[in-house]
Amino acid sequence: MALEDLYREVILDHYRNPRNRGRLPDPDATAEGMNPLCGDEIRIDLSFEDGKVAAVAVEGQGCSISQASASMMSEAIKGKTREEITELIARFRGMMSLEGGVDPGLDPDRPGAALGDMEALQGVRQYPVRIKCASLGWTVLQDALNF
Amino acid sequence: MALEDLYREVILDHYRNPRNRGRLPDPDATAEGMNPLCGDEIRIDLSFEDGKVAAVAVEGQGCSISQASASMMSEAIKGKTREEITELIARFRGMMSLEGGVDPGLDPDRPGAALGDMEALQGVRQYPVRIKCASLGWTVLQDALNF
Amino acid sequence: MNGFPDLRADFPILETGVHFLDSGASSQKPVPVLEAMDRFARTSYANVHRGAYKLSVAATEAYEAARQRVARFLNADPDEVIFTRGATTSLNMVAFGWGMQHLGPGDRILTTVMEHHANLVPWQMVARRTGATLDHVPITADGRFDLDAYREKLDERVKVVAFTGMSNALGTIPVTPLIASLAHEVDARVVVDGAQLVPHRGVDVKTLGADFLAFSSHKMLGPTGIGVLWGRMDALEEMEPFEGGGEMIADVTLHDATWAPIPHRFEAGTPSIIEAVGLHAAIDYLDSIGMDRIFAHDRHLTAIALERLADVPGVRIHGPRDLEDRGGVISITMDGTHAHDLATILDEHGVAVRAGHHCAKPLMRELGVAATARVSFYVYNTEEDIDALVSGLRKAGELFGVG
Amino acid sequence: MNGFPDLRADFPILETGVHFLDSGASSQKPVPVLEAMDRFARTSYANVHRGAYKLSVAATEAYEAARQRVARFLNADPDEVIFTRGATTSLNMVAFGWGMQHLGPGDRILTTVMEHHANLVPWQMVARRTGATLDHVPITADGRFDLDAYREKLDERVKVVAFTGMSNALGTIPVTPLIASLAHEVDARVVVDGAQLVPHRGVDVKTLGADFLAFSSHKMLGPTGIGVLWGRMDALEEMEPFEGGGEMIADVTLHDATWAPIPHRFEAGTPSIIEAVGLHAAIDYLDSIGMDRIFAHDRHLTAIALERLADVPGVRIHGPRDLEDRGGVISITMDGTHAHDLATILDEHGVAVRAGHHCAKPLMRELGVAATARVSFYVYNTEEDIDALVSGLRKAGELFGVG
Ligand SMILES: Cc1ncc(COP(=O)(O)O)c(C=O)c1O
Ligand SMILES: Cc1ncc(COP(=O)(O)O)c(C=O)c1O
Repeated sequence: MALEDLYREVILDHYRNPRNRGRLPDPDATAEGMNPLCGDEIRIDLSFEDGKVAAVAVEGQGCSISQASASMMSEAIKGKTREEITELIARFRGMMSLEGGVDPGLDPDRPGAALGDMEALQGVRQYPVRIKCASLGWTVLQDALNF
Repeated sequence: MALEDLYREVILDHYRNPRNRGRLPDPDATAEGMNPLCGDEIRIDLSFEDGKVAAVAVEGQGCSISQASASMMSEAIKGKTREEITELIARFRGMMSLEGGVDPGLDPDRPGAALGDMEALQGVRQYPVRIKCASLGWTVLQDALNF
Repeated sequence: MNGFPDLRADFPILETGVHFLDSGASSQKPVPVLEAMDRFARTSYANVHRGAYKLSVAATEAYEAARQRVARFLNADPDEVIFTRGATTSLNMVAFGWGMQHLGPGDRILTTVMEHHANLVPWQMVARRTGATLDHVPITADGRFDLDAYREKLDERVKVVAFTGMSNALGTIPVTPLIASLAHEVDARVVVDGAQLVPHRGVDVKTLGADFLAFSSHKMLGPTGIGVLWGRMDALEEMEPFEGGGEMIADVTLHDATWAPIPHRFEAGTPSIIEAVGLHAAIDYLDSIGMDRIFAHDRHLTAIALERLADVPGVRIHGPRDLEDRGGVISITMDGTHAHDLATILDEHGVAVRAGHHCAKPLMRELGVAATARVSFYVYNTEEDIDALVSGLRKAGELFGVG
Repeated sequence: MNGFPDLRADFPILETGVHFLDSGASSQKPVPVLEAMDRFARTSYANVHRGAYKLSVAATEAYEAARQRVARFLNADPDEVIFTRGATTSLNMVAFGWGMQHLGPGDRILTTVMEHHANLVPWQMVARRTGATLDHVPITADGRFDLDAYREKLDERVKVVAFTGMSNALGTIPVTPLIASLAHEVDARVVVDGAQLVPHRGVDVKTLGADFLAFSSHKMLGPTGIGVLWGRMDALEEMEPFEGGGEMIADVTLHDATWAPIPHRFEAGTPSIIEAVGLHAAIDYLDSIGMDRIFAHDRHLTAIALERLADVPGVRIHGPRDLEDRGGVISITMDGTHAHDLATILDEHGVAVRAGHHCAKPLMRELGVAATARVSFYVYNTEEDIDALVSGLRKAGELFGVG
């Protein structure tokens, strides 16, 4: 059933135990954003070393999808360069905009590849209103990169 | 046909040759009014002697019905007391509010009786929007009496 | 009693099997309402007040008949009924049209912490422009209008008291006549946001105590695009037009204009003509059921729902848990489960509820929640809708490991 | 060519035999528009933007699809399309929302003597409140926008130029791109009242030159209760919300609020949802005919009418007598016969025309008349309507002994 597809165990796990929770004392970049329609909020602090993400902290409140997505994202970007993160954002957006939720299989170039846990968010595509929830953290991340 | 019923010769005559046109130099009572929906205007000056209308003057502009009705009214009230005019106003209103335009015949107590020429305005009843035109002068007359 | 099962056939949307529990946001529309509008548009449509030809006369009569019908529904004078675009516009008309004229530095506007943004944001805007201050009556622990705090806050500087006739988030129904009479003792004007009250309980403006009352057609089985501002004539006379344009003037020169008599003064431009015909039909429909029966029906379902919801593990009810002075609106949260997740899960079970702040963000802060899921009843709901709701909530609890 | 006879069956009201020549006041609505609204209300209705359930998602999509359809019709960006209650509200939103922010003593507002009250009275109100002065571009002897006088009146103190895209009383179509570019040279904002222009000629906002454009659905085959304000994004960003309430906020606290992004910032409260679906269908209908063909059709009928009216004893035509830069609106008077009498007599002949000041009282004074009878054409009109008009006028002339 579709609901189990949306609320996969890994998502519920990230929702209940969000990773990298909190604030950084002296971040190199920070951004926050909210979805005015539902009130979900995310704030991200980043610090870089040698051009790579050395630390990330996330705060926020909202539904399981928005909070789990941000938590997974915080895991995925650790140790990545700005370029790699930009690439990741594009992959994530690609995954979310795929029509119909067709699983693109094992092609390593498929949009969802290399997103790790986050591929669990594919189920969101069947719930168009919730795509904004899944994307919130990523939009804020983009803002932080432009900081 | 209904149109000839509305635009009786006597109405057209009063429209083309309005009676008692103009202003009084020093009226005892005066009032003006307009129909905001169509812009028709009427102003009435009255002077009394021995409690009776000694002179009346009407100014205004608008459609044949509003102007003819005011002209006929100015004829009808000459020499009348306030009480008689109040009675006349009631008769006129009664005539206008009669449903369906049924001619009440020769009953001397019928609402239209004693209205003289003005009985020609009975045709207006078939044109509900035009009743306001026919009534404008009478509404202003009522205001003048309350002056 | 299980509602009005005979009526359900009048709402084709229910044939999809949806358990529609979001009438607080907007109600469905019965076929007689849709047919009245369609028939009017096919046979008698023209602009109103403007033409001397028969079609326009017929349209004007239909429009004015709708005004009379609203007046009869409210026990008001037809001249006191102003057609607007909706409750939001009605409230803005009062806030700006009355407030900008009668408020200044030192004056106070009193509203409550549980207002819909429509009865809060306009007053914030007017306070800022006039220099008046805005203050808020708190709610009690069980989500009711706090009368004691109100009495304390009320003084001679309060010029307007604006509050909801029934909270769209909690279901609370403040005692308007009492609140109004206290306000009138200090000569304040009373503005009641009737967006929820009027559709669900009906009102008699002769006993309500309000000076102004705002509501929307779309929440009372009528079409979108139209609402009402009722005002007592002496209150309306204190109001400046909110919009300028056609139909609302007596005369216009290049530099000046004078206003038409009330109510036309406040209806600039072509009104929502077809929608007025629809609202007329909606009120006929409501009255054919009877507002008392509608309120009793809402109450009956609310009683059952309150009882059954209390049994669902993790569910918390915000607002009154008893039936005193409340309507058929219930806000809930579930521990460890966000309201949007609840709404999605319920939707998968065919249950439509609203999740979010319900345009009452200050109230959400007051309650200490970011969002609630809101259940609201209307004439077409039945106990089966509650069954579906409860089983959906249990499923959500399982999924999120609650309880 | 005699119009689009195939379309007439889509307008049931025409079956009564009425010669409907008052589309300038409001147009009739074709069956596809009525059916689109009815179907939507029966199958997909819910409030928009608020729900996480499928019905609400479907309704939101339908509402936003209507916005996109309007944008495509205007060659605009969807975010620049604001749904309002009608042209009057759109113009008030600009006058108050933009004017109160950007006008002050010493500033000038330039409009024309031929404006509809909707584009005049709001500016009078704003001038009074801000201390700005209001001035009016005159018309030429044949009823056109007087470009020479305009150039003379235009100076650096002019902050806004507001004029009609097509006169509802004379049919005149000012050359908007030229007028706009002159206004932009002095950095004035350009507000075009498109209530008549958009339904009859269509516009491309990329070349029109306007900063704001207002129009109503009900004059373009759509329902009442909805209209549009289009604005260039940089112009919209200069505007304050005209109404406060739900849906238009980003965040609200007890004392403060921040605004949602444009266009939602300007759409407080529940919008005209069913009506948006109707407007969408109306634009589909117009585009399926083609705006060029519609304008050519109006023009064709106007040419015939101008010629035949000139032959009727006593008839005088106000406004341009040729086809240059004019639409299908003709104002007439008949010597010795008041316009209301004309309208009544025509009505008896089955011809619906409007008589009065057409919400343009200053223009009537300019023309030296109290009222005119106005003939206006749209897609469903044919030469037979003109036949009936002319024979009705001749009958009126006989009755009143004209000529
Ligand atoms: C030129 C013009 N402007 C504005 C309006 C006002 O439009 P509405 O009454 O639909 O608000 C009209 C229609 O009456 C018009 O013809
Ligand atoms: C209590 C209350 N006030 C005002 C409103 C605003 O009504 P509308 O959106 O129809 O203008 C609503 C509905 O959302 C409401 O529930």
